[in-house]
Amino acid sequence: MPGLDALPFPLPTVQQIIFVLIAGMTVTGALITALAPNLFHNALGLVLAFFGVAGVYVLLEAEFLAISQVLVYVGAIATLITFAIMLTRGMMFGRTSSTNRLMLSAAIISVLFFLVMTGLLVSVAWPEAGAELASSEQMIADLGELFVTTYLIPFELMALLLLAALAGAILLARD
Amino acid sequence: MVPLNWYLVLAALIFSSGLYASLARRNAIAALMGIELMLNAVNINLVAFWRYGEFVEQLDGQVFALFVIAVAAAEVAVGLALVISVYRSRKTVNLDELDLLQG
Amino acid sequence: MQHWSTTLTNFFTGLGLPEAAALAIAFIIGATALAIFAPTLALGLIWITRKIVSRIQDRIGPNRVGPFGLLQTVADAAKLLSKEDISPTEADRVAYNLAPIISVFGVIMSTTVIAFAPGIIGADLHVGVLFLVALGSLGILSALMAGWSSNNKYALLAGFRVIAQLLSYEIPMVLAMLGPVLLVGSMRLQALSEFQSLEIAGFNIGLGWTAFVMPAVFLIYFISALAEGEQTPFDLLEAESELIAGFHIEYSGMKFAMFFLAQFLNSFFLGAIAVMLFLGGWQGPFVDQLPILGVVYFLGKSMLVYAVIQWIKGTYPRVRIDQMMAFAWKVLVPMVLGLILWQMMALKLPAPTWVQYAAILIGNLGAIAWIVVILNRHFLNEEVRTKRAFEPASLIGTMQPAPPSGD
Amino acid sequence: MLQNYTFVLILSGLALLVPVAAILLGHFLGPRRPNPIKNQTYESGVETVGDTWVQFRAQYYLIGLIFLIFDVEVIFLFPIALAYQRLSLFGVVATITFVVILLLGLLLEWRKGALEWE
Repeated sequence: MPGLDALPFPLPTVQQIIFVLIAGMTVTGALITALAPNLFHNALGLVLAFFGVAGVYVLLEAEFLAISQVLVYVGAIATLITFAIMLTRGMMFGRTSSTNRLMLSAAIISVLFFLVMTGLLVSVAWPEAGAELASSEQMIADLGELFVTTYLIPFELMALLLLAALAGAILLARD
Repeated sequence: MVPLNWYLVLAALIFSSGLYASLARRNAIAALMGIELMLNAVNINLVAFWRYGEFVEQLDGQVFALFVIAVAAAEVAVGLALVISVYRSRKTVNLDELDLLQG
Repeated sequence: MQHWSTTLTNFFTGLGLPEAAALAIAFIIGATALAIFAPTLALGLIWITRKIVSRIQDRIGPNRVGPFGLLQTVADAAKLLSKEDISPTEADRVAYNLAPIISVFGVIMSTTVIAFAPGIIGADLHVGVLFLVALGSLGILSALMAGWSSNNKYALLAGFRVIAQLLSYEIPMVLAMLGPVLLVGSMRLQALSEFQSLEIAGFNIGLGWTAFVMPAVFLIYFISALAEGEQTPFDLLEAESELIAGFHIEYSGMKFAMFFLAQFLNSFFLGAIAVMLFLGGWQGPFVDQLPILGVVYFLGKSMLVYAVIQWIKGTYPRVRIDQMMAFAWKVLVPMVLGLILWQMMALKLPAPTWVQYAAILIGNLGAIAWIVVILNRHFLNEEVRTKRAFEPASLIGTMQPAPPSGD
Repeated sequence: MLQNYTFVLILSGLALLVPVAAILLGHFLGPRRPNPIKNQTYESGVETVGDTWVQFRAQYYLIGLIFLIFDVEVIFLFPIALAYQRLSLFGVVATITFVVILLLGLLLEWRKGALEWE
């Protein structure tokens, strides 16, 4: 198959346009999550942001991570959040403000954080491009091998952590 | 390719939105959603630094991101269960009304 | 085997186009073909369903519009086009309109990784199998959005019931998919199809199906797919007496048609995945010589699986929601986990491959035998319980046959 | 790899176009005579009372919870399955331990009664 690098016009342009589209989608979702007053809209915005982040992973050529992102975040976490919203729905129609009295300072802190970070990030000379990647199917298998060799202890601990979380959450949430 | 700092700025923006949501929202579930956003922003950074770093063959960035996803799943499961259990006893999930321990 | 996009690109560069433009045109042609293929297929599927179910119910089925009633679905679609588009007041507009779009989007996207024949696959993604599972979460999302945004209690109730069902059966389904992936060592659908060849005297008869090695895993996948496709006996969401019609009750006209289309295509694609993972995909005699024959084999097998699903639909009653949940978590998940464990151990036996496969097969047959015993005992219990429930205790013992009169 | 996803991107554009076009077509071809009664929520002819709020059972949350935990663990099994042929005995034991922990979790739920649906 001819590679995308065979394109005669500069390839970065296409990739950068796609990046901007995906980033726009992600940021829209994140802003809906943060700002919309309706909790259900927050959850939908969150789903949009999750999809956007999966797109970012694809652009970064981390295929398996993108698919895990969709499976775990969109398929499970977003659903769980919606269930929780449903279960605690009584207060949704109380017409009180959706923000607390920290709202103003929180907004200032967030904007300041973003501005400082951006200022820092732009001033550093980051690498413009990463190295070429080998076949990505090999990469997924390498990930699997890492789990049971180098990262064996975190891997088994994670299984135990999930088990503990399951036990605790069931205890808390049962009627 | 897309320059690395584009990804980092995007991550900073998502992180700020999450920070705002977790600090300013009254509803505990909305605050939890903000935390999820922040974790996602961190993950973008991890993967971006892996991709643009010197050792692309070493997949540690991706492994870290996967572990973050798993831990986030545990966090959400227990966090939401806490919210539900608080709602049962207090009939509210507004964080500023949960001041039982305040002197 | 050469990928279709290479062939097309070479053709266009031969016409004098630059390579990038040729590739773009090739991709657009391929994508358009897939996007047209899916809705057209749905028209055929609806016709097949009606024909099969009506034969089972001793009717003739559609036979007026066009030869054999083939155009009946087209006529129905035209009718739906002329229906009024009603959205209920207080519906959440954005989510309400997005839900049908997302559900169709999900099923059309799953054509991306369907391996029709050697070299004929939209894009042979390295995470192919998981890609299909991930698209399933779009179905969950659309049920959630439709149920919530309709502002209807029944829609909401049905929406959450459907989600509980889809979530419960996704775990055994994904674990069953792990079986072939473990055997082949790849998640690419094309690699999975290629693996299932069987050469006898140098001739590929295409019968190296993984279902022969792991019949129990295949059955678990098939049952979970029935539940994921909301097919009988797991079609609780259509429970008309309790939930009127499911989460899409407030939808009319074309929006309703979109949900309908998505449901039919979804159950077909779940069958197609079963074919690719377990039933040999496009493998068959003479495929090595004439690759395009693979399309015939693949679509034929998929249609056969689809027909079996419809046969089940016409034959079996519906299960209760508690039975359904218990079956997923207490029978399917432990069983498939045990089978995966067994397979992992068998694959590391220090023995030739055929011994390993035989070990896996023995494990699978054992699992099937075990499940038959368990279910048999369960149904006996259930029968006794039902009898007790329907015969009040006060009547038991009083309904003796009338004493013979005369003496 | 990005080439594969270019195709996915193109197809996703078309896959959005098909339902949107169909719905728009139906929207403009069909009649439009809305009235308040017709636009009411359809609850079998019974007048809708109050907000759409049904008594929601914690059981749904439990199902979602168990699904989430299992989903995460199953995802970790797929890369291992891809690398399985070249794993050493040590890796195999580690994988089997992982699956056994998963089974333990299931057993735990069973004992706690989280799988019962009354």
